[in-house]
Amino acid sequence: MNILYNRILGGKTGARGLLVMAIVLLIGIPCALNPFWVNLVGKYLCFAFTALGLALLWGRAGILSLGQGLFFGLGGYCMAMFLKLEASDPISTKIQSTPGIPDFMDWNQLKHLPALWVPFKSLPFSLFAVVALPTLVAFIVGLAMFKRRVGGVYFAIITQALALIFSLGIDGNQGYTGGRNGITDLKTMWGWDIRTRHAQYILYFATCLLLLLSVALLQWLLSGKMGKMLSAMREREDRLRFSGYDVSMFKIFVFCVAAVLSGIGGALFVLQVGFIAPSLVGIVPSIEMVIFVAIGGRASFFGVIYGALLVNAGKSLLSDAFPQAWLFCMGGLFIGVVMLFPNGLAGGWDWWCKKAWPYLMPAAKDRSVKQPAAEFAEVSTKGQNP
Amino acid sequence: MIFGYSLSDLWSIFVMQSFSGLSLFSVLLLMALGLTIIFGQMGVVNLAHGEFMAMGAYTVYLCSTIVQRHCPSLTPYYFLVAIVLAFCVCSLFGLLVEWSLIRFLYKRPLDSLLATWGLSLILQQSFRSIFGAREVTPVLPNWLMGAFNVTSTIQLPINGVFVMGLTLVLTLGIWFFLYHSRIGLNMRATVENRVMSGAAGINTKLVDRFTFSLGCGIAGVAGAAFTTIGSTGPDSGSRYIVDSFLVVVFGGMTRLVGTIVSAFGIAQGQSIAQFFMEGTMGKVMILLVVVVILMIRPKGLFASKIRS
Amino acid sequence: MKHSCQLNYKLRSKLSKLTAALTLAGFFASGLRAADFPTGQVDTTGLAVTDNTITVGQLHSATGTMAISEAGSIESERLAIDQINAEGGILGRQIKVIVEDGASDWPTFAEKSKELLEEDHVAAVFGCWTSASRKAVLPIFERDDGLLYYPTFYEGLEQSHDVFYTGQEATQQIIAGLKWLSDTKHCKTFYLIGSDYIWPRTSNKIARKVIENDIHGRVVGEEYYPLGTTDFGSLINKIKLKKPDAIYAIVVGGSNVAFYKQLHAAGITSANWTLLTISVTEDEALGIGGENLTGFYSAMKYFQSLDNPNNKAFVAAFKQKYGPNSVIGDVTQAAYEGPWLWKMAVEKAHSFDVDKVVAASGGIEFTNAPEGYVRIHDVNHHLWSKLRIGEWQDDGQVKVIYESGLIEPNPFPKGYQ
Amino acid sequence: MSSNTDFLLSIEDLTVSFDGFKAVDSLNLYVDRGELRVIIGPNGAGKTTLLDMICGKTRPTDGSIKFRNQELVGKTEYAIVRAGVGRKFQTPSIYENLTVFENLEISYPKGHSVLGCLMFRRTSEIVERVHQIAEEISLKEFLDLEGAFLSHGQKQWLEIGMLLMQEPELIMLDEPVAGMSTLEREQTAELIKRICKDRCILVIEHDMEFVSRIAHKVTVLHLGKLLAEGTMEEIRNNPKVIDVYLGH
Repeated sequence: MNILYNRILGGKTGARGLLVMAIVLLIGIPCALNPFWVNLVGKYLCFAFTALGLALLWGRAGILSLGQGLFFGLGGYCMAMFLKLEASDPISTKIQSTPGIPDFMDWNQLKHLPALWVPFKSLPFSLFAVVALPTLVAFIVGLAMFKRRVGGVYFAIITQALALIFSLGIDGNQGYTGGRNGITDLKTMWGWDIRTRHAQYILYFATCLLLLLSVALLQWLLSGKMGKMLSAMREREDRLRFSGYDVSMFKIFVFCVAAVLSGIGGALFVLQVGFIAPSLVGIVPSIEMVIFVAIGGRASFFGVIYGALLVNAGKSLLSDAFPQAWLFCMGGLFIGVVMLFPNGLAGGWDWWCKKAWPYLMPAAKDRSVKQPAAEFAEVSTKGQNP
Repeated sequence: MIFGYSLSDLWSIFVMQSFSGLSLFSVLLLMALGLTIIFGQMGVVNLAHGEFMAMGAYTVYLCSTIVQRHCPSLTPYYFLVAIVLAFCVCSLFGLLVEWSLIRFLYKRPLDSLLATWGLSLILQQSFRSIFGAREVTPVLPNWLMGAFNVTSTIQLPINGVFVMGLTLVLTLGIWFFLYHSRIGLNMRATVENRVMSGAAGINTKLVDRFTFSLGCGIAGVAGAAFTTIGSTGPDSGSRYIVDSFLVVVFGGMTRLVGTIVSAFGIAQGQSIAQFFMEGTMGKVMILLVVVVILMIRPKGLFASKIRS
Repeated sequence: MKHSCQLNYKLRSKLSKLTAALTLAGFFASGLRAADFPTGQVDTTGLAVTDNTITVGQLHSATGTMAISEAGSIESERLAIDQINAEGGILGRQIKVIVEDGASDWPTFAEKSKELLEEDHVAAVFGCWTSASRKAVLPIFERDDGLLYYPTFYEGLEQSHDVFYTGQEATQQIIAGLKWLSDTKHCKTFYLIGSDYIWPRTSNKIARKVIENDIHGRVVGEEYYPLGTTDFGSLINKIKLKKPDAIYAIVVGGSNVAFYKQLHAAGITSANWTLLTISVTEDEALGIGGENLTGFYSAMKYFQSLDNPNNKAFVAAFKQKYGPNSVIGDVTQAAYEGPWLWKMAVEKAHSFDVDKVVAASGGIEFTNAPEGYVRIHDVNHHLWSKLRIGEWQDDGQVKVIYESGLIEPNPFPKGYQ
Repeated sequence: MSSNTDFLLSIEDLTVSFDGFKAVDSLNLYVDRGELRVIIGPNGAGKTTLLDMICGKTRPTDGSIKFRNQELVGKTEYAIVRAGVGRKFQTPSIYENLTVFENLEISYPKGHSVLGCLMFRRTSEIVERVHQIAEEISLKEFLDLEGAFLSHGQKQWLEIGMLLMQEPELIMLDEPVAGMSTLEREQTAELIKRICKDRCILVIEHDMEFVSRIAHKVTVLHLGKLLAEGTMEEIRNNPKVIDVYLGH
């Protein structure tokens, strides 16, 4: 029981954070917002999965990937392929010259379903692929890069190039991938209409639960030796190597975990939004995912989720009111956070708990000293510097 | 006769194909030069590099507009002045950026990468607000248009030749500057050992600032030169950036010769691939090859082996 | 709030049913007064209709890469709406517009369209430009039963209960143009070039069928380049090697300028080559520069230089509102038709309800269209329209040198797929 | 290439060149079990490069390094460590964000794979060992202190302690007393002598007084080559060494 509390819920602060987040996501948002906004928040939460992975990868392990969109896309496309096949039954596609295949294949004169698509007729396989494919790709990329000690800026740029190749590759093979338009018009999953309001609520709650589960999982991962390992790795990679660790394997592991989280986020995105397109997996979305993390506080799991929510909500609201201002705002946020608040929201919260609150409320001092948001405090960015 | 084409046909295609490879090479090199200097000398990844190029291009556009409005008779000459002006504008702006932003982030390369991305977003939107979303092209002097007719079948576009010449001049200039001038010596010394250089009386902060602004200025010249090839829009910069980075990373990032060789390799590869394949797949192929090679040789083609 | 309004409408609807039924029949399409069309009657599905206003949405990219292309559509739709309002509105109601920015990003388009339909309950949406954005919003319009007027010429292969396509579908734009090339220019070999996405690819597929089956010519090359490509050196060399009678180009966006500049520099000019494009309107010509296009041909349903009274009035109104230097391309004109076609359908249906508007739309004629005359197809929601071939002049305008008869829209062309 | 020997560490014909510059040039070096060998030499003699090659950080151009008759050249760093070689860096290199206890614990040779790390449990055996080592390096009172708050000398000791956790047979120390006070130097000398008992130690040091206190045998490197080898006394009187050290 104690182990459960300490390792999975992350002790007092972790448990409290989880509880607050659960209340906000599961009760607060569905009660306070109308269905349209709940669906939007659901969409933001899909990006929060990627942000969570980046918090682990960048915040905790010090590896910045600018290509997480690749994994988001892999997960998303796996899911979308299944849904598209289900939506393309021979009856609803009878207008096509080859009924029973997705519409864009028909437009591209494909006469048969490509072999690559065939396994995606099965839901279990597709769900397996949502997890397995990002892992596999991350493993191969990680093996090639980390074993040769590619890191830092090189890694960031090469992952960015990978995201570009992936989106160009999808663009260039539209008979097989739907090209620039992406895979659209997804309707049902095993006969269950995902477009109804009812379904969207269910998907929203499923997303929230999965997200909370992922946070707990990450907390468990890092509660033991692994957490110290990553902290040590960020700080003195060489030392660790000369303590007999194969550091690259740890990096690969972390990269794979981040990739899986991204993939799951992508799959949930497809379920909630109903389509996927290369514009969601290229360079720009990949780097936008990094800003969620930077704003939320790169090392804090809760921080990055709130970061993803806030930035996306800001984008939706601001771009309505002042379409021109959004890019200025986004750019300013990037610069401001990096220059002034490297620990983002979480850093601010930490400062509030540790310094401002006890200062303002001397009476509360005794309590607050014991319970600063340790999950924020644990990692500072000073270790980032190579 | 081969495949129904006469030998002279094939010969002229070969010549023109080599020319287009070379011309792409100079374009890539021009894009990458400023970036190499900044990255190689300072270790700063400037993701706003593309926007500096766009800024150079817009400078030319502005000059062109002014000349058209006030003294159209100067049209044949203004372009050369505009290039110099583009250099000045961009390097001044680079100076400002270094002073206000980059100098705080020297020890955090990943953060400088993010901050410059933020800068690029702001610049993009500024271009859009100032010049409009529409792509613009300056009115070019007539001597830049058209082609040299070498033979009746071989035509070499003048703008391509111009860009090549500019690249050559610029590359030689930078080479001379880095390896045969006092400031260049200081710059190289700072790269080798910052602390020592500081101790030896080199103002390393000044060197950094100068390097950054030089790199930005070169980006501006590149942007100005590209107005002869394509148009300029607010998001032109983001189109250049990935190509430039691949060239620089592929070349090993630190050395001029590496960048030159890698630009040459990528340009020839892409140009040949696109001749024998369809455009998109040619591009994807060359990107894949570069990334695979980078995975085998992560430090690029020309990384120098140094004693750690 | 909205729900209570809806109840109110329903109540009123019952009360006024009898009187309305008696008075409606005798009305013409102009000078309608709102009082004669009780709100509860013209809206039975909870749309944003009041006694004085009707709200519609406008969904284009005001920012991002597509902003350049979509600006014209935004402007002309506004112009049409303003003109309609000045004439007294629709069913006596002034049109209010909610403008949303799709930001050149397909997911944003989906999000914003959802907002327009589910939050704002707009009666119609004028918007989208790229196929990708239309594909992204289409499921939402179908699910929420919205109404979209889509202005761009596009690849066809689509027909939705909830969308009207005011631009041409591919066969309308392609077949007549290629036949003209074959008949008057005697072109038999073609080189097909496109940006790499669905519209150029699908269009070229249709073009290939036309070339091979109808005019018995030959395609000597077919190539696609990623959007944003600025290096066409290799392509130009291949064209020179293959020496086609005609180049058929569907290059779009930023690549356009580089493509035509490089053609020009490489000596491929109208002096000894024939080039027909279906992707260059006056908007694009502005960026490309007239000198790089001179003598090449574009196939469109509309050019700014069309000589008819409707167009003269339209161009004058447009320039008065947006400045004397503004240019008007094909899509801009098609976007202008959207609000007018909607107005006519609503007035025919005496209702804003989407299903009734759709049902009333078939066969509607728009005789005041700048392009001359168009008619909504009885079944497939596209427009009957003509095709014109324009020859580019130095000043970035065209001389119209050919005009076809009215062409029936055929989004699912048999034999061309 | 080279034959098996009784030596714990035998280095033969070792050469490395950086862009033509030979930092270490056909070096032969044999170290016995239980020996404490000090390597000295002027700056640029190739001392640190030598250690780099033994522990796998730098790959030699030529030659062989055998540890317990096992070839080390070509092995990865972690494999060399697992074979029983430990190394301390010139500047103290500890994990400043972790406590002294965690610093030592992480160096314990268990749970080094990803899976092992996830399954790792802090057993009483480990706790006991950490306490024992902490005692050895006189940091027992500081177990819960974060590494960042230790003094420079304590950091050096901690790093030595981290090596000891691995129970290596060969320990390499790069300038272990640099920046230490006289008292700390004495303590360090005692520490090194103590831990030398059941293993062999390679030390690089400049401080001759310290060297003479600990060294069993001294090797002098100059321009990547072996200049002299012998007891401290022999080295002191070696004219070549005097020439190198005083000749400039």
